[in-house]
Amino acid sequence: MFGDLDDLYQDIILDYSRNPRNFRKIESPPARVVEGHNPLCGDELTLYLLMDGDVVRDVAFEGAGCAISKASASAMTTAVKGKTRSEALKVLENFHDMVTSGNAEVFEDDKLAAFSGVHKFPARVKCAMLGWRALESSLSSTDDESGAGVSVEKKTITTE
Amino acid sequence: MFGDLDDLYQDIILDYSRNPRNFRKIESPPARVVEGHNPLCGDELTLYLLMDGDVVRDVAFEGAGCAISKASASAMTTAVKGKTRSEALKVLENFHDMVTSGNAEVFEDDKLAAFSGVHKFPARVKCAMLGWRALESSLSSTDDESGAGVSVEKKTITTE
Amino acid sequence: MPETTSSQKKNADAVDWRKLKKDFPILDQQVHGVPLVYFDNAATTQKPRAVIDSMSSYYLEDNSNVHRGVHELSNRATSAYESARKRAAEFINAGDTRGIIFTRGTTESINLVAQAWGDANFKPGDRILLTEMEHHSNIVPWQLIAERTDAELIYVPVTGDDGRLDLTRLEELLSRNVKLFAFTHVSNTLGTINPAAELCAMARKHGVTTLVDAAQSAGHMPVDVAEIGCDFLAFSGHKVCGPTGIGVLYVKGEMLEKLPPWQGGGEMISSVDFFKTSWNEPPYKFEAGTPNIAGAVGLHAAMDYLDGIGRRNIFEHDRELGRYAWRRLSEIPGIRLLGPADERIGLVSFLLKDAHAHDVTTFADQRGFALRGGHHCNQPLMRKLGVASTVRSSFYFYNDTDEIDRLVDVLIQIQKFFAG
Amino acid sequence: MPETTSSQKKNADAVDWRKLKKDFPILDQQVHGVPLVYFDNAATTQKPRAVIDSMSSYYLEDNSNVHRGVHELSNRATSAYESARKRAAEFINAGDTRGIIFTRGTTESINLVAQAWGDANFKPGDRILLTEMEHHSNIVPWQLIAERTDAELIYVPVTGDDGRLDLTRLEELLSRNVKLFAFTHVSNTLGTINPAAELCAMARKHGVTTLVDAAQSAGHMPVDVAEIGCDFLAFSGHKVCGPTGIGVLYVKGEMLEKLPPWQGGGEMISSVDFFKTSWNEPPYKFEAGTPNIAGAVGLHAAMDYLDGIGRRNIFEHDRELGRYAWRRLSEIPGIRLLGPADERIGLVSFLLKDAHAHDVTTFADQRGFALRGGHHCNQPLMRKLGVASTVRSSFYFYNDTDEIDRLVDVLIQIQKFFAG
Ligand SMILES: Cc1ncc(COP(=O)(O)O)c(C=O)c1O
Ligand SMILES: Cc1ncc(COP(=O)(O)O)c(C=O)c1O
Ligand code: FES
Ligand code: FES
Repeated sequence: MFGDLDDLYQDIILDYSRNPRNFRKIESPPARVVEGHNPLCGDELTLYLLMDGDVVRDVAFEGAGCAISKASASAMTTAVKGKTRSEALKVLENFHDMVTSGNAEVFEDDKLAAFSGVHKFPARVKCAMLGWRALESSLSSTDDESGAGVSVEKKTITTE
Repeated sequence: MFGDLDDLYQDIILDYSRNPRNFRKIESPPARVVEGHNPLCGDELTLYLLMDGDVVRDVAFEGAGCAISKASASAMTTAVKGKTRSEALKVLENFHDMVTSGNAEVFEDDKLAAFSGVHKFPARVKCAMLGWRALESSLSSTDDESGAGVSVEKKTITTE
Repeated sequence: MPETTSSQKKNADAVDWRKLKKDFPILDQQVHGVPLVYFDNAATTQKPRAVIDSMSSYYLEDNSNVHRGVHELSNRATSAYESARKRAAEFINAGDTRGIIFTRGTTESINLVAQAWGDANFKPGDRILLTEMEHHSNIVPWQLIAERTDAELIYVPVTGDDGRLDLTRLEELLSRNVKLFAFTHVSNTLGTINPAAELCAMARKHGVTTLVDAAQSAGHMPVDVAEIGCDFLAFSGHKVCGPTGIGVLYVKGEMLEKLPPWQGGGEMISSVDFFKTSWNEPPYKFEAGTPNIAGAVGLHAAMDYLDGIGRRNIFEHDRELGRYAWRRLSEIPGIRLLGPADERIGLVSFLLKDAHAHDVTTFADQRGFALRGGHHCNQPLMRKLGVASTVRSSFYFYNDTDEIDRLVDVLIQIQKFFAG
Repeated sequence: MPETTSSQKKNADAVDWRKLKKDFPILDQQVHGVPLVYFDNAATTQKPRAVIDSMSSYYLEDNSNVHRGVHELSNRATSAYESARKRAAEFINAGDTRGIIFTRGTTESINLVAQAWGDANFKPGDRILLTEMEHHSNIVPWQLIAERTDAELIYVPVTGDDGRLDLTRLEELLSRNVKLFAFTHVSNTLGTINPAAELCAMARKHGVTTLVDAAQSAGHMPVDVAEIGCDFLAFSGHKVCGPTGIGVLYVKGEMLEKLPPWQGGGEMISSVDFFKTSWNEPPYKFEAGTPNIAGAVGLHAAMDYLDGIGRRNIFEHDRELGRYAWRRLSEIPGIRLLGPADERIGLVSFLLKDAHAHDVTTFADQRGFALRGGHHCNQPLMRKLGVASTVRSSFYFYNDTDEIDRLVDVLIQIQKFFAG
């Protein structure tokens, strides 16, 4: 009914944005906290990441962004929970490839494939990547010895 | 033979430029000295002015400029010698009107009329005015009490 | 602020606005399979054919470098460039071409004042007064120079969603060791028209230098620097139907001599030595290097075009559209409209319930509407209003109420789509 | 410096130069009743139809503001602007678009480095090394920042009428607490081609930052920043067949992060508060306000056009013209030719006996020749050479030997006319 719009705003994306998943705080410490910021629109997203050694034990987010960013962050949290650091980064890489190329092959049978329509909207790729870039930044930081979470002040999400 | 060029480079102008009149120094003091500078080409002209009360007793110049500037400065020296300050300024005003408008009426039967062709060459009006502007600046300065000439360091000729 | 007299009203009614639209070839196109409706005029205006052709003709017939040449093309280029300057002086009633400096745009004009005048004039503890509704281009240059000179920024508050300056506080703010008051003539987010002449008069009373950001007013209403009484005024070519890459900084006569040079290079000098340089006269002193000659030619054509219609007529036309849009948009349940309900330019900023500004603009784009979503380079104001972004629909004389009606229909669809 | 190999030689011979001239409508006209011969290419080059049309098309079809919009036109404008940046990176082999900053031209590019980098890096007593053959645009910005920071200017001498840098002194000069060495790739008055890579290598050895003024080289020969090894390089659109109002500053990767912002405003920020701002990533950090979008589009078309011909071919063509002109002009009794007899670009500067440069250019103009007379924004050099002005005839690929023959005839006439 809406052409390209249907590709972008698939039902699952609308659902995830109206009812975001893992949309909550995780206490910090022990969680790491990263604030992602999209300079194009001014939207901000706070990501909470709780690691268990090399494994993502829990991940959640808060913030008021657009439908794409909320849905994508929701999908991200469900996709990486339980994954190791390097597995999570691999998913991120594939996700980025998909939203810039439109090729959803890797994600067949996966909810993440719903985001392949984003590639037709170059100005919205940053929206789809906001939560993921916050994750990337959080994964690359390390917990300090006391076990307290590392709080990265604010991370501007500039690369798509 | 040369169309507009003949209007610009009239015989008298060529003569005045090849054999400039009053092309010499006047000792200072008592003469006032002004350096005129045309920023468009970098040419510089030094004007020497010797007043006798309100009257131009002697006026001369030196410098390496284009044919128009040398001829015009030559003509200026012969035109204003013996004139009062205000008479000289009036000639200057008429001369400026002529080289910008082309109207040579005031100078009928006068060598200054030869410069009316300059108005067809707007980029050269500053050349024709260089010596005159130096004169204007010199006339507007005053000799100090000791009778020593006033040396205006350098005057940039910016207005046409 | 422009007054409407009945005779001028008649003029605006007499203009054939539909016919003018035909002067803009870009507007006659489909995007995503539907007709384009261009409602992003506050970001940049479209260009009439006369403007586009003027620049092509310049390059096809007269192109040369300016000022220092004596050959025919150089004479033509110089006179084209200088007559654009003369036209710009008329456009804002500057009286004198010496005070018309060509820059890249409003932003560069403001940076010139901040870095050249500001650097020479601000001392530690001096205050720079801005307003909370300034565009980033009228904030960041002052932050940079404030940091360099240890001056301090203070702000005239904005009252809230109805987006007016709180003028009750102005007198007191001006008396706090303020050196410069820089404010926008028209807000690019709220649509507010500030009483520029009144603000400048108050500043003058306190000996405060004034800069008016006319980016949003110059193409939309009569702008008269003599009437406003400001010391500096800036606007951009691309927002007045002219090309990108050209703008104007107006400097009042008495300021000109005191303004130090900013960029160094060709044209702005009188004489250069290896170790010492003397400056050319204004305005050349402030224009280093080869200027945007074709840009000035295009701007000249744009100013002719706008004044051919009459900026008062344009103002009235756009104001009607703004009021109409305000009324029609108010019908959408849960919409939040920002800025004053009247005394505004033809521009509306709003938020739909349940739909983020960027989702709205993406959706509307697919329906042919060019809207802008975001912070509109007004982040501090947005934070104050408690929003990250708004949707902005900004009109010009080639827009009409029919387009607004269609927009309202699409917005209602969008609202439903995202509310679910 | 470009080398001629026999295979490339063949390429230049294979180009149909006469046909290329037809791409420049402006050249097909009469001035003062005679055919125009445009020999003022060092001041600005003419524009091929493809460049003019690219900008018209942009305004007729795609015009919008860039970067922050999500609608169709804004996407098109953004991608046009950013693909011009990519093309500029290729044009000078910059590798990365992050180091391509769009400015108004060479002059603004140099001012950016002087005011942003220079201000942060020069300390009292530091030295800025220039050469005696620099254009005012590569002198005055350094004088201004030297005065602000109490740094000092020193100059690499020029040898004399044959116009080469005295490189025997360079090593010693570089060791005198020099922070930055800024030099022109090609002299706009002498035609000298400086060995840029060699100069940069020497500077690097002494830990000295380098800036290359490529205004006269970028459109006339292959320019490769990787090969040159400079930290900064600047050129202007209008001298490479592109429009006025656009130019490039190249910044080497490792310099980018250390370069503070210069102008403040829209686009260059990441986040703005009333009192604090964080910057966007390069190159956006250095581009405040609405850029010259159409200018970038035109520059893109110009770079495509030039590289379609091949800048090595252009270089060889122009060098042949330069050599031919030098030979023919030498026949005129009493003429004084400046600059090296070979290893030069297609440009000759000279003085006739008995005729002042401006009288020569005025006269030649009436015969259809666009020459430039004056100091060519090289006053300090002129003073050193003991002249106030020269006549300059500068060639491009659309010129030919026939035009030069006609010029020589006219110069002989002029000589006679003024000698009497
Ligand atoms: C060597 C050189 N440097 C710098 C410039 C200044 O270029 P622009 O005027 O385009 O800024 C020029 C052109 O006049 C030049 O020839
Ligand atoms: C109020 C206001 N000031 C300044 C600017 C900056 O203008 P420009 O980007 O043309 O420099 C704008 C436009 O975005 C504006 O709306
Ligand atoms: S619009 Fe802000 S993240 Fe999508
Ligand atoms: S060219 Fe210098 S004064 Fe005429």
